Parts: sequence; structure tokens; C-alpha cells
Amino acid sequence: MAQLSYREAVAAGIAQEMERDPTVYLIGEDVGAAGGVFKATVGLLERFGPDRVRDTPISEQAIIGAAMGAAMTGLRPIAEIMFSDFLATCWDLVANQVAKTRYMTGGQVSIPLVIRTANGGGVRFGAQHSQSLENWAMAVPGLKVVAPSTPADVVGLLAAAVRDPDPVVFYEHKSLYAAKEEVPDGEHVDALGTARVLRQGDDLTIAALAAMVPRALDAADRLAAHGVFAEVIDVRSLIPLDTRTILGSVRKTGRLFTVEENPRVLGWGAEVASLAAEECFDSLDGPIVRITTPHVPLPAADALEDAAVPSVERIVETVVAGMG
Amino acid sequence: MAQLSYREAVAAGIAQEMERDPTVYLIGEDVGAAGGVFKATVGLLERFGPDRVRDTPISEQAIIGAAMGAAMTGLRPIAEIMFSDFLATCWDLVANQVAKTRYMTGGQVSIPLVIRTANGGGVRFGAQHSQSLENWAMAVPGLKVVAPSTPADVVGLLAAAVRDPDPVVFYEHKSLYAAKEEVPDGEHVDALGTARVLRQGDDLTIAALAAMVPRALDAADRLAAHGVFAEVIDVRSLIPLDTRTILGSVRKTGRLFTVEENPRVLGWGAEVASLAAEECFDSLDGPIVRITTPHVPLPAADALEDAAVPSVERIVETVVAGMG
Amino acid sequence: MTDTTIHAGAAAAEGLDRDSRLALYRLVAEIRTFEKRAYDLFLQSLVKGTSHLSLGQEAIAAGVALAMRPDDYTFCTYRGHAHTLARGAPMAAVMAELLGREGGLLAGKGGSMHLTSVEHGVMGSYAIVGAHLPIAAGAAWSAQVRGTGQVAVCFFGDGTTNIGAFHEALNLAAVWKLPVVFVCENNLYMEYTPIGAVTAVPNPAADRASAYGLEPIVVDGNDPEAVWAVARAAIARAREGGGPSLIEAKTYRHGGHSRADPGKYRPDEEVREWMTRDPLTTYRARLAAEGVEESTLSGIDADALAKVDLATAQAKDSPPPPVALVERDVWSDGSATWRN
Amino acid sequence: MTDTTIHAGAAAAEGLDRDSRLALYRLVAEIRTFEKRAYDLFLQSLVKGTSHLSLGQEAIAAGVALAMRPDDYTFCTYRGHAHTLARGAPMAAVMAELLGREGGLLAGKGGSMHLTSVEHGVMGSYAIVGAHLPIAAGAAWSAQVRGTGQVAVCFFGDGTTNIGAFHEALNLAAVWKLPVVFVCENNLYMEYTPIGAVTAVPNPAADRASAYGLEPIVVDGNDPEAVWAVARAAIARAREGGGPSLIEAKTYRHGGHSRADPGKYRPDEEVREWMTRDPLTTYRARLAAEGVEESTLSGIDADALAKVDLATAQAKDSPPPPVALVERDVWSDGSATWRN
Ligand SMILES: Cc1ncc(C[n+]2csc(CCOP(=O)(O)OP(=O)(O)O)c2C)c(N)n1
Ligand SMILES: Cc1ncc(C[n+]2csc(CCOP(=O)(O)OP(=O)(O)O)c2C)c(N)n1
Ligand SMILES: [Mg+2]
Ligand SMILES: [Mg+2]
Repeated sequence: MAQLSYREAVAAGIAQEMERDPTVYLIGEDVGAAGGVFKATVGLLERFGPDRVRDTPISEQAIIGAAMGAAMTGLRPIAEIMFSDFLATCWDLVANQVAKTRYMTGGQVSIPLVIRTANGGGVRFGAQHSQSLENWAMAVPGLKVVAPSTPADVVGLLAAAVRDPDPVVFYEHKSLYAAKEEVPDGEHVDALGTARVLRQGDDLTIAALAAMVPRALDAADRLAAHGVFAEVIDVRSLIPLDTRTILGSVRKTGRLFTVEENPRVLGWGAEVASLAAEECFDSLDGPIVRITTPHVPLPAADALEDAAVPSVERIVETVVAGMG
Repeated sequence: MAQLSYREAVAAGIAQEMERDPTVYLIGEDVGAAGGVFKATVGLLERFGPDRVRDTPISEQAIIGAAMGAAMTGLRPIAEIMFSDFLATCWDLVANQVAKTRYMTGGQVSIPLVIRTANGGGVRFGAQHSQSLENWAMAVPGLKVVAPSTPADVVGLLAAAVRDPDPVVFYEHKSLYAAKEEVPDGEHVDALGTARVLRQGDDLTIAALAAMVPRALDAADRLAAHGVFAEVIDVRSLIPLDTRTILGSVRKTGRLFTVEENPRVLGWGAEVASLAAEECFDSLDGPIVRITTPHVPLPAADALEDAAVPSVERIVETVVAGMG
Repeated sequence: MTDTTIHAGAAAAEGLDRDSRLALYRLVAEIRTFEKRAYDLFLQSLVKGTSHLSLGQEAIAAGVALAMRPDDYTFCTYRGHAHTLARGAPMAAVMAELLGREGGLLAGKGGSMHLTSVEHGVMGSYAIVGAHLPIAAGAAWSAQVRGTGQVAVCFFGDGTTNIGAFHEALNLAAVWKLPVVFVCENNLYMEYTPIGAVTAVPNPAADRASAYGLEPIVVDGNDPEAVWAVARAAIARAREGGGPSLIEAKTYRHGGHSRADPGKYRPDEEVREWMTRDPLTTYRARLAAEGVEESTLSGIDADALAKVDLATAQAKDSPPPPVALVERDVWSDGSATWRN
Repeated sequence: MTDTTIHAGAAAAEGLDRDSRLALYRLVAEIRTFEKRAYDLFLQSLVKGTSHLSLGQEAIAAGVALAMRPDDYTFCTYRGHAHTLARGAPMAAVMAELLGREGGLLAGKGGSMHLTSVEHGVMGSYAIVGAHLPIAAGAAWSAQVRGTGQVAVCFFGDGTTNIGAFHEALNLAAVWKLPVVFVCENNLYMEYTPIGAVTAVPNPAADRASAYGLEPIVVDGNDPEAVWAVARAAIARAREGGGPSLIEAKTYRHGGHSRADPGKYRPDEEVREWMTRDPLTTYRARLAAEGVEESTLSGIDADALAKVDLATAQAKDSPPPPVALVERDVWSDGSATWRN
């Protein structure tokens, strides 16, 4: 087992798949010679050459369009959108073309395509470079949506995404890039659509995603000290959504708290909460509580950004208050 | 009181505001000489001249950008995006610029701007011209979101939107354009952020929006025949959201059903349901049920489109099944 | 039309043989007949959604298609009936798609605006202006790296030249030297607004070519042979690694933009003038003048009508699609399942 | 640089007086000093987020600002310190914003990438490439219909010319004859990728001008007087109803793209060559050669340093913003309330 950082895991996952399958190509701004602005694609140009690792102009619509057209005709491209905020500049391609074309054409075309993008805050980049936008893709039928929280999951879910015959939006979290972990040796492939129970507990369920996962785990530690035992679930995959695991846990604990980095309204937790409110009604022992950033754009200053995003303290306090 | 169709109400609302305030301008594709592709802006060019009613190129980013720049510097523009699906082509301008600039600049600029757009299905236009995308705007902090269901509400809410100092996305429903109703004479101004209870009932609350409102009312009629009395709420405004009215009703009836034209995952109803699951927990007598289009792009053929979108029958059946 | 416009002389010089010329005429006649029928069916409320016809623009679809290899890719807009038929997609299935029937090319899921027949190289019809230009570039990129010699051809209108995706696609195609041919069908109008009113240059495509290091190419889009000639040259260049081309074909639609639009915003004079350049009647007359027997031409006309009649009958016979299709084909496993 | 590049000769011919020349030099010196300080503070981890400096590009901000009227509008990118300062925004508040302090121009809510000072005509710094071009066009549209004679100036980089919003904004500005001046600061690189590797034409802005019916304008962006001269002409034309201009100013950044990027991807030779064209040292030398006393110049240098020192001290003294600001100013009523 090698120690890899989350950013190294991205490159390792891509390399593993490019090695295996010659139809896998990587395109994006500065992904080649520069190794990515987050250094998540270092070494790939050297290893696979400029034909398979291509720098693009600042043309997000062209990047996604090129990847889509190629995916329809025999390649399995990985397209990088540097920051998830920039998905907005190519949203028509992502939400109206990539997502819908298979359905519209009565299933004539498949679009095996991965869109990788750096998501989330914590780096004091302000409102246009810090958004947690998993919910944008989740709301669009035809897109699969993944957001790993650990280096091993990065490798395994990236491999699964590349092998999937459908389009996957793969959210990498900026503030996790430096996180290190043991990653299994040899080929590592995980499964889309699977959540993971990271900690067992009987009192309540905490569902978290990406950078909120380590905070949820820390909060669970502290809660245990209060005698409150939380089951912590890393949701990992929003579409497909592993409702069996998540709602199964809620049925066991009777309480659900989501921890979301996104602003308050219509984050991924709203779907999870709504599903629980419909399907676990008889098991619920108390209100479903979403712990989120307030419904504001993210501010830049460290003091403000830290106050906006759910902290371990806020999770603990909210759970304690909520468990009465 | 004049009888106006929903489309005539759009033109009437715009005219009322352009007459009152010389800083109101209208821009968009074919809004001038052609009177709009849905004939919702007929007569405005003739009445207000080509300076205040301007046809644009097919350049959605330029349309929203121009409106935003103008709104920052003294105008109150109304920008038309012909179909709400095309919001995706200018989503960066809408979601990252219009929505965030006031906050990012520490409140230095105001952006009094209305984005009007034709939303929803029922016209057999297929997946790229039929989406119900209120949830896209609802999820973005900094945008107000309105979706009227009647001609009178079109006039009143459009006037309120134009007068509001903040950006408002105004969703007009394509399949309602022909609907007629009495509209109050004289100046008519409604209030953003207000839902409306259209029918009182004690057994359950049905929250509906836009084209789903008449269906919810029809369903309530039929349910009454079954001895089930639904309170029907036209949500009208998603941001600000009138939780007082909606959750107040849920507290009274103990049951909530949403009727949403959007695909299943993360529609506006997910937010309403989540709020109820948190804030009305003690009042709930049963699961919260969302009645939506399945999580698919909308198909074109009439038989398929009709099967996809919630029908009066489906609402009735779902409520009857849900009320046990 | 500018000085640089290429007329049929050039094509004739390249020696299009009699069979090819008749094939061209046949394509024009079939598309014309199909589109008129589609309009009739729309008026009868059998076409439920919208439809955008290529009446008057048939020569472009015909001329380009004749210059393509069977494995080349076509990318169309909502105004895609002509291009889809020209590549050989089955007419009854195209018609049935317009009517929203199970026998439709897409089983009714796409409708008139989304015709696709991968089997015939028609990789889709896209209804949001501009999006398919980068997608076509992507198919060309794929052909380039797979080394297949395939070329992607992308059709779009004059109005499309003002949207951002046009710019991004053209630049990327030029920088990567992609085998893609962009064909702008300049019919002088967007929906109802004249293109000149909203465009900074007189030739919306050709006057932008230099911004991508490309040659300006303007062709008489109502002359199927002229279109064939420029398309052949551009496709050959693309196939040989010479990179993309941008062709502006001047044309005119005989009717309105879509559905029952009567096109009243167009000056009578302009309409009259363009009707004298009808690609069907002018090409027919030219062929006759150059020695093709009237019986041959009227035979083609009759075949076209018979084919459209048959397609119409078959389409009308097809039932509505089963509602189960609503929840099929979101994913490659055929399902619409987003949770377990 | 091409033949069409405009050098200082033109400016001199237009007669920039001694005071104006010193004002220009003062702007260049202040921006240089400020940016170097910002870099130092970044290395000291006092600038928490990112920052993009205009070191080496100061002449553009200075030259254009001097040509503007106080009520004209500036639209910047994330690389906007220079332009914001050049319009007269208070330096301590700019510095405090970089440090994320309450005394910042935006009270810490925007940071380095979003500097805005409406009071000084700086209508915002936009961090997503391309977006502010249509927004600037909108401000120009507003000025046009309000009849104020104001002009909007929009700065952006070479890489920005390949994104769709560039194309849409230029076309709209040209069609509506808007009083907007687009200034492309061509520093030869996007973040790390050379612009030539991803652009179909050698001059990414100027070679696109004709696509919008505009004249190509290339200027030596390291020569503040040359920049002033072309900006003055373009602004005057815009003010008089002559419509937009697109200026390409050739320049070079002395450091990396952002933060601590050392810019190692750039050939040594290229860096050396451009360092000989440093806008500060060359302009200083020219002024000296043309008779400005060394004491005057070093007085300006000293003033600049003192101003930056003071601004730094004031910025450092400012406390972090109160956390209550998180939920303020989403809406015009000052609140962040989205429900009742
Ligand atoms: C992004 C976008 N904006 C607007 C529309 C609505 N629309 C459909 S066709 C059309 C006109 C297109 O004009 P042109 O490109 O000249 O093609 P033509 O229809 O003339 O063939 C417009 C504005 C659209 N489909 N997509
Ligand atoms: C739409 C979008 N894509 C990518 C980026 C990331 N990015 C920030 S600056 C930059 C390079 C811009 O280059 P250029 O326009 O030449 O400006 P410069 O930084 O050289 O001044 C890139 C790619 C972005 N901010 N927005
Ligand atoms: Mg056209
Ligand atoms: Mg640059």
C-alpha cells in the first residue's frame, strides 16, 4: 500500500485507466505541461504523450462539447473543468446535451464521459471559485454524480466513473487535495452508487459528503463523549443514490442530520431529507435537520468563510440541540 | 376588469411598468418586431419604440450581461431568455455574476433586473425546450424566483419583480399562455414572497406551482368527492419562500403533498418537504409525498409527455393511496 | 451575395457525372416533397410539437450529403429533416418521429427537432443554438485520433454565428486541425429577425473565418452542384489532415421559421426575388436544358411522391409509443434508475 | 509584435504635457510598488486566498486610466489591483481587502479577485473568464440610452479571447454601437499555457477585430504613453457615438500567473528579453532622457513607497471582518433572508 495524497490519487486513477484502455483521453486547461492548476494531473503528459493529454484553450463549451462528441464516437474522454463554478460557463453542454442526448435519441448513443472538477471552499477564493455544486448536476436527469472524500475513493470511484458507459460528473474537493492516505496497490476499482458507513451508531444518522465527511467524523467523536452515538455515512455518490444504505441507517437510528457545504436551499441534503420524510416516516423519532452553509454566496476572507461553512462545533451543537 | 390571457398579461405587466418608469427596458430575441415567439410582448415595440424594446442577436450571455451591466448603472432592464432551457447557455452570467455581485462587492451594487423566461412542458417540444427549471434558480443564493399560475398574478408579480431592487427570475409557463382570466383594472402590483391559499381544507396540504396549480385544484375537487379535503396552495414565489403560509397549512392539516412538474430529484418540492420535515415534525400525521415527473428528460411525443408529467388522475391516486 | 460566391460553373468543371447529377436532383426532390408533406401534416395537427422545414434550402443538404463518405458524421439542428434524409435515414421512420409514433426514428422520444440515425452517420439534431458545433468538433477529434479518416459535417444557421459556442468550436477546430466542416446555411433570418439587424458583419460566417485562420468560403446555397463542389473540396481537405473549413451557403426558406409561421416579416420583394432562385425548379430546368429528358426528371418527381406517400402511410399506421418508454434509456443499461 | 503596433511616437505627437507624463509615471510607480508589496504579503501568508499581480503590466492600467473621465466605468478581471488603484480607489482599503480585513474595499467579502469601488467607477473585478465583457457592454448600453457620454472600459487577458462570452459581447457592442473599449492585455500566457498553443491566430484580439467590423489595434502595452494615446482615441470615438474598439496591448508579466507561481514554464530567453522592456524602468529612463530631473523621479518613487507603506500599515491594523457579515448584503435591504 502506497501513501497517496488526494491530488496524487487523481493522477493515479487517471493513469490506471489510461494504461488499461487506449480510448481514454484527458483534456482541459493546463492539464498537460503544467500538470493541472491543482497539480492533480502531474506526470500524465510525460507518460501518455500530448495526443492523449491535451491542453485546451479557455473554452469550457468546447471542452465539454469535444469530449461529448468524442464519447459518442468511440473514445472515453476525461474532461477537466478547472473549478466547478465554471460548469456554469458550459452548463448547456453538460445539462442539456451530455445529459439528455442518449434519452432524446431513443438510446442510440452512449456518452461514456467523465467531467472532473475542483469543487468546494476552504481556500479563501471567494464566491466564484468556492462553490459546492454537486446539487446542480444531481438535479439533472442523465448525469451520474460522485464526490469522494478520501484518496482511495478517488482512485476507485474515478476508475468506476471512467468504466461507466454513462456521463459522470466527478467532484474533487479543493480542500482535500493535500489529504494523505494509504491506497491499495494494484488495480483499484470501486462501485458507483454506493454510500459507505464509516462509523456505526444507534442514536442518529449523519450523512455527509466530501470535505464534510472528516468534520462529521470528528463531530461524532465529540458526540460520543457526550454519550450520543452517531452513525456516519459518507454518501460518496449522489446519482445513483444509495438509498438502501442511507435510509436503512435512518430506519435504525430514527434521526437524520445532513452535513452539507452547499448553501441552504436545495442542497443534496434536501433530496435525502425528503426521501427520508417520505420513506422512513414511521421510523423517525424527531425532525430531520440539515446543517448547511447559510443561503449566501461564499465570502473570501478566512474569518468569514470559516464562519459560513459547517464546522465541527456547529455540527456538534446542532446535533446536541436537535437530540434535545 | 378586463379578460386577459396569460400571454397578454405579460405584455400588460411590462407595459404598465415601462409606462411608469422610464428606466425599464426590454431586450431579448424577437421581442420587438415579432412581439415574442410566444406573442407575449406584442405591441410593446410600437408603444415604446426600438430604443426601449430591443431585439438581440442569439447571444444569451450578451443578453444577460447587457442587462446586468445596465442594471448596475441606472436602468431596470427586463431580459427575455426565450425558453428556460436556454438559461443553461448563460448560466454563468445568471448564477455566478447576477446572483453574486452584490454580495461579493460588499453591497456596493444593486442589480434590479428581471429575467423572464418561458418554462415547462405540455407543448411536445421535447427534452431541450420543455424543462421546468425553477429549481436551478432557487438553488442559487442571490436570485429571487417567481412562477405565476394566472394572468392576474402575471401582471402583479411582474410589476413587483420590476420594482424589486434585486434580480428576479420570472418563469412564465408555456402551457398557460392561452389561459384567460379577469385582471384588475388600473395599476396592479402584487408582493413577492407570498404564497396563496386557493382552497381551504383540513385533511392535507397540496403545494403546487405554475401549470400544476390548476391540476392540483382539479384534483382537490375530485378528492372532495371522495370525502378528502385538500388545502391547495399556489406557492407562486420560491425565493423568498412563504414558509409561514405553507408550513402553517401543513401544521393545520398534518399532511403535505407537493405537485411538481420538474423531474423527481431536487425539485423545488424537495426544499419544501425538507423544511416541513424539520419544522413541522410534531404536526405530521404521515409521510410527505412529492408528486413529480420521473427523473428523466422530458420526451416529445404527446403520449409520452402526458404520461410523464403529473396528471390530475395521478395526483388523486397518489393522495388517496397516501392518505390510506 | 459577394464576389467570392462560388456558383455551379466550378462544380461542372470538376465533372459531376450524369448519375451523380440525377442523384442530386433526386435528393432535392425527395426532401422538397417530404417537407411539403410534413407541413400538410402539421396543418392537420398530426405533427404535435413544432417543426422546422428546409423548404427552399434543400440544395445544401443534398449537395453536402453527396460529397460525404458513408461513415462520415452529420450534426444537425432542429431544422434537420433534410440532412437526416439526405444521409439515407429511412423516410417512414423520420415521418413517424414527426408524428410522435412508436415507429419513429427515436420512438417518439425526440420529435422533429432531434432526428438521429447513428446507423447513417446522423449523430443527432440539436435544438439549442450553437451546442452541436463543439460536439461535432469532438467527433472530428475522435476520428482524428482513431485515425479513421472520417469527417464531421456540422450544419447551422446564420443566427448561430453570434453565439459563444460557435466561437469556441471554430477556434478549437482550427487549433487542433480537426477534420470538421462547418456549414452555415444563411437563410437571412433567425426566427423572425433579419440576421443583418443583429450581426456586426455582412456575411455572418464567412466574414468571421479569418478570426480562426480560415479562408472565407461563400457558396450559392440554392445550387446543389456548387454546394457539392465546395463541400467536396472541404471534406477532402479535412480528410487529408488539412483541418476545418467554414462554408457559408446563401439560401432562403420558402416558408416561415417553424410551425405555421407565415413568414410575414419578410418583404414581398425579397420573397419574390428568392422564389425565382428556387433550388428545385432552377436545378430541374438546368438539367433539362443540359439534355436530361423530361421523362427522367418527372420519373424522379413521381418516385419522390410515391416514397413520401408510402412513408406517410406507414407513419400514420404506427401506434403511439408505449408509455413505458418514458422511463427507459436514460442510462446505457436501458433503465432510468437513479437509486437503489 | 506586428507592423501595426503603435509606439510612443504617436502619443508624443499628440502632446502629452509634463504634468500628465509625471502623473503617468506616478501611477506606474505606485502600482509597481503596491504589487511588489502584495507579493511580499502573500509570501508572509497575510494574503490568505489567491492574488494575481500586474507586475510588468502597469503601463496599461496607467495609460488607460489617464485617458478616462472620472465618471467612466472600469471592468476588471481577478488581475485587477492595478486598474482599481489607477482609478483612484483608496490604497489602504485595497490592501486590506487582500488581507481579508474589515477595512477592505469589500469588507473582506470579495478578496483580491473582486475589487470594486463604484465611487471611483470601478464596477467590479470578475474572476470567471469572459463574463465581464458582456457586463461592460451593458454598462455602455446604459450610458448610451441615458445619454451621459460615459464610456465603459473592459480589461481582460489574451486567453479570454477564446471564450464564447468574448464573441457575444464584441458582436453586441458592435451592432448596438456601444460606448465600450475592450482592452486585451496580451501577456502571452493564460495560466501556464502559452496563448499561441491554443489560439488560431497570432494576435488573439486584433486578428479577431474584423469579425466584428472593427479596426485591428495593437499597441505596445509596456509604453504608458502609447497606451494612453490609443485609449484616448478609442474613448473619444466611443463618447462621440462611434461605437466600440478592441485594443490589443502586448505585454508580459514579470512573475507567475498567481500566488507563488514562479512562472518556470517560460523560456529564460523570453523572460530576459521582456525584462529589458520593463515599463517602469524604460519609462523612467525615457523621462530622464527627455529632461525630467532625477530628483523629481526619485521623489515620485519615494512617495509611492511611502504610500504603500502607509496602506500596508493601515491594512494590517484593520481587524478581521465581523462574522455577522456572512449573512449580510445578499439583497438590497442588506439582509440574506430568503423565507419568512
Ligand atoms: C441558445 C438558443 N437561443 C435561442 C433559441 C431559439 N431559436 C431557435 S431557432 C432560432 C433561430 C436560429 O436562427 P439560425 O441560426 O439562422 O437558423 P435557422 O432557424 O434560420 O435555420 C432561435 C433564436 C435556441 N433554440 N437556442
Ligand atoms: C471560465 C474560466 N475558465 C478558467 C478559469 C481559470 N483561469 C483563471 S485566469 C486564467 C488564465 C486567463 O488568461 P488570460 O485571459 O490571458 O489572462 P491573464 O491571467 O494572463 O491576465 C484561467 C484559465 C476561469 N477563471 N474562468
Ligand atoms: Mg437563419
Ligand atoms: Mg494572459
